[in-house]
Amino acid sequence: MGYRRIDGRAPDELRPIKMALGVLDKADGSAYVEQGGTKVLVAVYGPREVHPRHLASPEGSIIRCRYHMAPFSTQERKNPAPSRREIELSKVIRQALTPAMFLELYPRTTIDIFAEVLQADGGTRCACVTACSLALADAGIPLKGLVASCAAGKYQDQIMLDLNDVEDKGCQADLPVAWLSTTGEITLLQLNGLLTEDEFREALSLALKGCRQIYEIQRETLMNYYMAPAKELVSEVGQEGSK
Amino acid sequence: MGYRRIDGRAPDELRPIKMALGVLDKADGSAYVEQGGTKVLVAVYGPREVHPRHLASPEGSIIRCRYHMAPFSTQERKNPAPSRREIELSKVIRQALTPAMFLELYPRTTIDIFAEVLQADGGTRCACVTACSLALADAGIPLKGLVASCAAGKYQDQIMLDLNDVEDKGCQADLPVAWLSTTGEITLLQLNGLLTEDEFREALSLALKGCRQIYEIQRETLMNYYMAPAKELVSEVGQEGSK
Amino acid sequence: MGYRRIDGRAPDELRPIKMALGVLDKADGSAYVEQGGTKVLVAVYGPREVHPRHLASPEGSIIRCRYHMAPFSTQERKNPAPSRREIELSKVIRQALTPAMFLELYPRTTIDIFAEVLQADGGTRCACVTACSLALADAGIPLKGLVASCAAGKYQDQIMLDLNDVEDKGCQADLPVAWLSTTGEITLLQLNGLLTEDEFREALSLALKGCRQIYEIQRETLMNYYMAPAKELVSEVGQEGSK
Amino acid sequence: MSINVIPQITRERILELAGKGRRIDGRFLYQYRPIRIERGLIKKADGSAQVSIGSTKVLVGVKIETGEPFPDTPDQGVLMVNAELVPLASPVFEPGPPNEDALELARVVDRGLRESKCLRFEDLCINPGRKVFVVFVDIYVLDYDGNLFDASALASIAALMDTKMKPHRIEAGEVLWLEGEPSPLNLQHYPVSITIAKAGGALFVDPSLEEEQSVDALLTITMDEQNRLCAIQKGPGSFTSEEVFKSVQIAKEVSNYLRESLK
Amino acid sequence: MSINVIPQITRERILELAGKGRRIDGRFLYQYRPIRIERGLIKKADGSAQVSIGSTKVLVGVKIETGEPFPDTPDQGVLMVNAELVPLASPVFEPGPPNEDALELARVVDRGLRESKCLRFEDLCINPGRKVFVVFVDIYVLDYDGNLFDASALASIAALMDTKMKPHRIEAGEVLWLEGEPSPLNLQHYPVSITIAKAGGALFVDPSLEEEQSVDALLTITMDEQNRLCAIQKGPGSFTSEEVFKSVQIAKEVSNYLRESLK
Amino acid sequence: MSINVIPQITRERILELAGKGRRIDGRFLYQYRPIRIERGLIKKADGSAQVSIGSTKVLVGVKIETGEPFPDTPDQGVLMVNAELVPLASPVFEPGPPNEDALELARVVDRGLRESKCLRFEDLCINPGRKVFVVFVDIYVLDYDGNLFDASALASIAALMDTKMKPHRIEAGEVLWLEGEPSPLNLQHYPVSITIAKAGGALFVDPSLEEEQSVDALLTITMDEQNRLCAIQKGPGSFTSEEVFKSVQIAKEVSNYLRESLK
Repeated sequence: MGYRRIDGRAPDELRPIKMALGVLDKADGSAYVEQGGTKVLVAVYGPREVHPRHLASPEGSIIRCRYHMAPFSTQERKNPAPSRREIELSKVIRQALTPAMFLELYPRTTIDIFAEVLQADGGTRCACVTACSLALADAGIPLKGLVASCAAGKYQDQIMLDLNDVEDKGCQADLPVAWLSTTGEITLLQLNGLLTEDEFREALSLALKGCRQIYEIQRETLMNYYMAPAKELVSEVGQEGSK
Repeated sequence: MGYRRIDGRAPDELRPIKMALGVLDKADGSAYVEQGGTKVLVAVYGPREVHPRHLASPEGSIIRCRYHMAPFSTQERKNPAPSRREIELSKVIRQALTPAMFLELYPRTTIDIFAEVLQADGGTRCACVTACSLALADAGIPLKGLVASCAAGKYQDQIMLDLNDVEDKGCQADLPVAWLSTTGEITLLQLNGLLTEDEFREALSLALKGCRQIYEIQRETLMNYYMAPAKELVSEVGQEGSK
Repeated sequence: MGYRRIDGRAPDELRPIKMALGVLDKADGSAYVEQGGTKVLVAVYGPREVHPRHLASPEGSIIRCRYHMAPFSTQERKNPAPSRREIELSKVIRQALTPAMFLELYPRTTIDIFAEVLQADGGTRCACVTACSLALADAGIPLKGLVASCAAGKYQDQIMLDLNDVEDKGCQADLPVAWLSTTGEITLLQLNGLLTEDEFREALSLALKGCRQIYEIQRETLMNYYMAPAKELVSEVGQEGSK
Repeated sequence: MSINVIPQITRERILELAGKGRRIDGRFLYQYRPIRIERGLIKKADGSAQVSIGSTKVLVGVKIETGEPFPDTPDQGVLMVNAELVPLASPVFEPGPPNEDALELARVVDRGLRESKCLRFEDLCINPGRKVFVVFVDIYVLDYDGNLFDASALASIAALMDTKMKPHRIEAGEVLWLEGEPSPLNLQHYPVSITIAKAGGALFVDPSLEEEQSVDALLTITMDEQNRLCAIQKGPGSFTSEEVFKSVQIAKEVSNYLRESLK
Repeated sequence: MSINVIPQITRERILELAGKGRRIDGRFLYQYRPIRIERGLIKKADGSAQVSIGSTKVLVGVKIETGEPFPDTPDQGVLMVNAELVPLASPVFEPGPPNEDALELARVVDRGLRESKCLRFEDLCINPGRKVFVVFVDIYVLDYDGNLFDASALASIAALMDTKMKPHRIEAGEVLWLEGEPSPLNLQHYPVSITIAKAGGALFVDPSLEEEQSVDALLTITMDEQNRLCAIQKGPGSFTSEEVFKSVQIAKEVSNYLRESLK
Repeated sequence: MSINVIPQITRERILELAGKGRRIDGRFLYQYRPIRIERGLIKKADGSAQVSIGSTKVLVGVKIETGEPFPDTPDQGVLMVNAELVPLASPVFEPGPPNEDALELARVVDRGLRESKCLRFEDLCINPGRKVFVVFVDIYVLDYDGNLFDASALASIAALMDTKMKPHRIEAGEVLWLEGEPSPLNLQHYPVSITIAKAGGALFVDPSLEEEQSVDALLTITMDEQNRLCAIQKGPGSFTSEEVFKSVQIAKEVSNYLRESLK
């Protein structure tokens, strides 16, 4: 048995993951993702009319995305007004999803994606991308593939997968990645921290490996949902299932 | 002679009231109400075009209402930006007036009601409702009846009518009420404080008694105004007149 | 030799001035003005479509003007959100330029003027007016004449021209003036400070003298620019040239 | 909440049925939709509860931090109630600062908690006039199918019941945190909200979204466990005083049922 | 203030009459509309005055509180002038934070009060660099029929003349409030504003709303009782320097009349 | 940045040329437009630099003031990076608070400076937990012709290299300013940003505005002088992992050239 992390995981091991679809009544599509202590909820509305109208495009749908943290999601209460970080991540998440979409199908409409972090325990943007992709599917919006997302990072000089909050706060580098299932392309890539080129290669490969595992859970969740489309069905995938 | 209050009133006695109509030049309708130390001024504009247009309704007029306190109206200077309390009361006042109006008469228009508290000495929302109703009449907007408003409350274990600022700040409960003259229905009802069911019955009955007295002054003011429509005519009703 | 100021100038002497046209690539017109340590940059966009549309006028172009200070332009870092002073000066500068324009030529359009203070060393609003007028000319917008602007003031009981930052901060009165070259009319006039009527006459005359000198530099700059329209051509006018 | 999305025929049906003492979803007049309360979902909060009333879903998190007291109550803790109508909850909610509906919701829940004196505010003082505990109650509306007042009030008191503080002592105007298990807040009272709709001459409780948008008037009454009234808020429409008194009777009956659900 | 509500024919008539030295409402060129000043209407304020000039009506309240000095004048009190173009005053005023017109109004009145040194700011210091008296002058425009500058400046100085402070002593950087009657502020100067319009080659004072929207140019001059200029603000349009100097002469004549109205 | 102003034919030409390893303005794939750096233009700032990359022009000013540290790093100075997309720089920039593009720009530059540890933050502490030096880096975009990330990052590090502080000593938690000449900040590292565009199967650097709006994807890599990666930001579009690794190689090559321009 090799290096073990503060929560007992191996360096290349995901935290336990739960996913659920169709968890909200009013939204056109919705999904819930739990990854370790991180809990996110996503709703999709659309395609629908754009207000104000001058934002509409004759060439296709516009995508609006909001990443937002609940005031009680963090250690210190978070002011509910959007922070600079939340505004940046809203854009980054939108750009992670757009490559998977056929925007030209719905000219003059908007697809609105609302991602709420209910509890923040590291990796919230990735969990949101994973959940957004499921919620889009649940809304019946055609996708080129599912987008699965996971971060790798460097903590205590070790490259590891899917940092939790403690690792995240003390990390030397954080590398969130999103991956489009059908093409294998990277649709989200950020680096926050210092990595040598070799470390970067290692971390990116590890993150992509995590994305592929998360994609498998997404697929399983969708299949279960469509085979038995009962509300609040949850595919639980513990430590074993995530390897 | 029974219980006397800090300002010498009996428990069921209103403060001296003054009302005036047509006090502003530019507004379509306006009214001024003084109730004890509370002084409020209301202007009505409309029915007029709505901007932005998408707010307009083909089914009738929309009502917009703003309750606002002048910075010098309170003991400590009030920041002129609308507080959470002012935004709530704007909605409550709008809902107190709406049942008296024939909105379907003016499709695609707005009726804008601006209520300014010039001096706050307790009971400002009620004085505003009373004044709004007069200003709407002055603007020539057809009404199902006048809306008269008054609060009752519990202060030093005694149920009493029309609390002044000192009573208001120290009160155990405050129950503002508005009453539509033609149907006798209650169009505003809020409770802030703790009342037993019996106390609530007593307070509500007392408040409604106050509303009826205020309605009499409204009616008198309107009659005087239309019989002798000189500007700034004021119907003064002192302690005697208000019983 | 008479009274000499802290920077060695005579009371009626301008600071060294540099002007340049067409300094920005994307703007329809642009100009840069340096007056002593004051450095301002102006861009003009338009005539162009107005958004939101209801602001457009069938009778002519509307003018929008923004005077803004860079956060690093002042001694203490300036918050980039527009201050009350910047909002007032935006209006005053717009009103200084409007008398020089033929607004009726471009109905339903807007002409947008953006003035940025890169370094503030006294006299920024005047330098902006001077630069705006050049940028409008550079944008090919027909003008009734150039608007040249300069302040006079009272510092240590002496009336003097074109206060620098030290004089400005310690001055007893500041009198910014703008002057329309073809009619000789005053299009900007503000007084901040205390002046007797005689002092006011003296200061206004001095400021107008300064405006005329600045106009000469504007004219020279324009002529050089149109004769040899290379980018970033700068007419330097030192202490000699400005008399 | 401003857009009318209910077809005219549904509205008429709701009014017509109410006149006969019936509801469009088959409920009795004084019957709530199924209520489900889950506590402790949010470990990062000091207390939390998610309440569903039918499809309406509200999540409330409680955080206790330190801050300054209000100038007029220098020796009492502070209660801050905030409500977010999160845009994922409804096609008519929009991102942005709380609008009048969100502010009203927060203020009505606040009044119920504050006036019922469910918290002992004097126990939350650290250094009079300078430092007190601030209890943040954050209402997060996740799915909006009507009757936000009752769901939010219920979730708020449930979250406060779930709230624990680490053991501490107050010494010389400072908090000393001690070893040991967190212990629950000491709640004095258990206010619940009952929203009553008026339609077709009848009164009924817990209006769903399509009922809310069809009825003549709405009234929300908050009551403690001793049937004392601690907050009232009339919404749209008007009531006779008899209807108000009858609503209080209904609230008395129904509030026990709601309070049961908290156990 | 941006919407043109004046018919073309009225505008032409105003210009034509001005050319003949006459006004559309029959006034002389240098005549103000009737001025009415009422003081002390707002007991909750430390001073207040309502000024009407014709149909234009402005209410000013003064509040004195304590606060921090500006860093560059640590031993002087602070003057804060704020203006609200309250939407009840005009169909073109809208709710919301002060726009450029409101900010300009506040800042021009502020300059007149500040530069005239009507208040002894050094007397308003409590603890240098830390605590001073802050004098809030809140301008509340209630009815807008033109010439807000003059009405607001007049109401502001009148409200300051009405302002009283409770007796107090400053000791060790703190205010000690004493027994006794409040006493008025000690004013040094009495600045008033005179707004001059230019139309059809003529200059006249106190433009009404329909004049304001018809004339070629506007100029506001603030003067103290010694005829010193303490603030100038040109509005729209342009003036020759002769017109400016003539405007100063007009202001000198008229300011005494305005200052009389303060007595 | 959201309006598409590039004609379809230009977009197609850009893609077609890229497929052949060529650029619409004749540049090689890994060639930057001409770079020009001017320092010290703003004497009121503690440091400043204006960088042009082709027609793109960015001015950065650095100000050092004192303020409070972040709670989680009480003994370190604070870096504050702010970006303004000033409306004079582009017909698509609008006045107002920073939008998502401006915030992203500021945050990506911030990450490059912060993670490279170019500043010794521990040297900027005055009084732990209470008072530290705050380094404001204000990015002012003056002309927008594409590739704001690289121009802003280059101007920021150049401005920090230009920054001087007056000699001072820290004693008992206060700054004592001494006599003498200002001396430059002690920089540890020199991060630069390289933006790589993907189009027609090719990768190239420094996209101009019309390229930016035509390409399939964008990636910005920030690297220090030891070729360590200190920030990455993918923009629109997607990359294979091979393309990402190749982009890192390109960045390594090109970053030396950019760093040369700083000398």
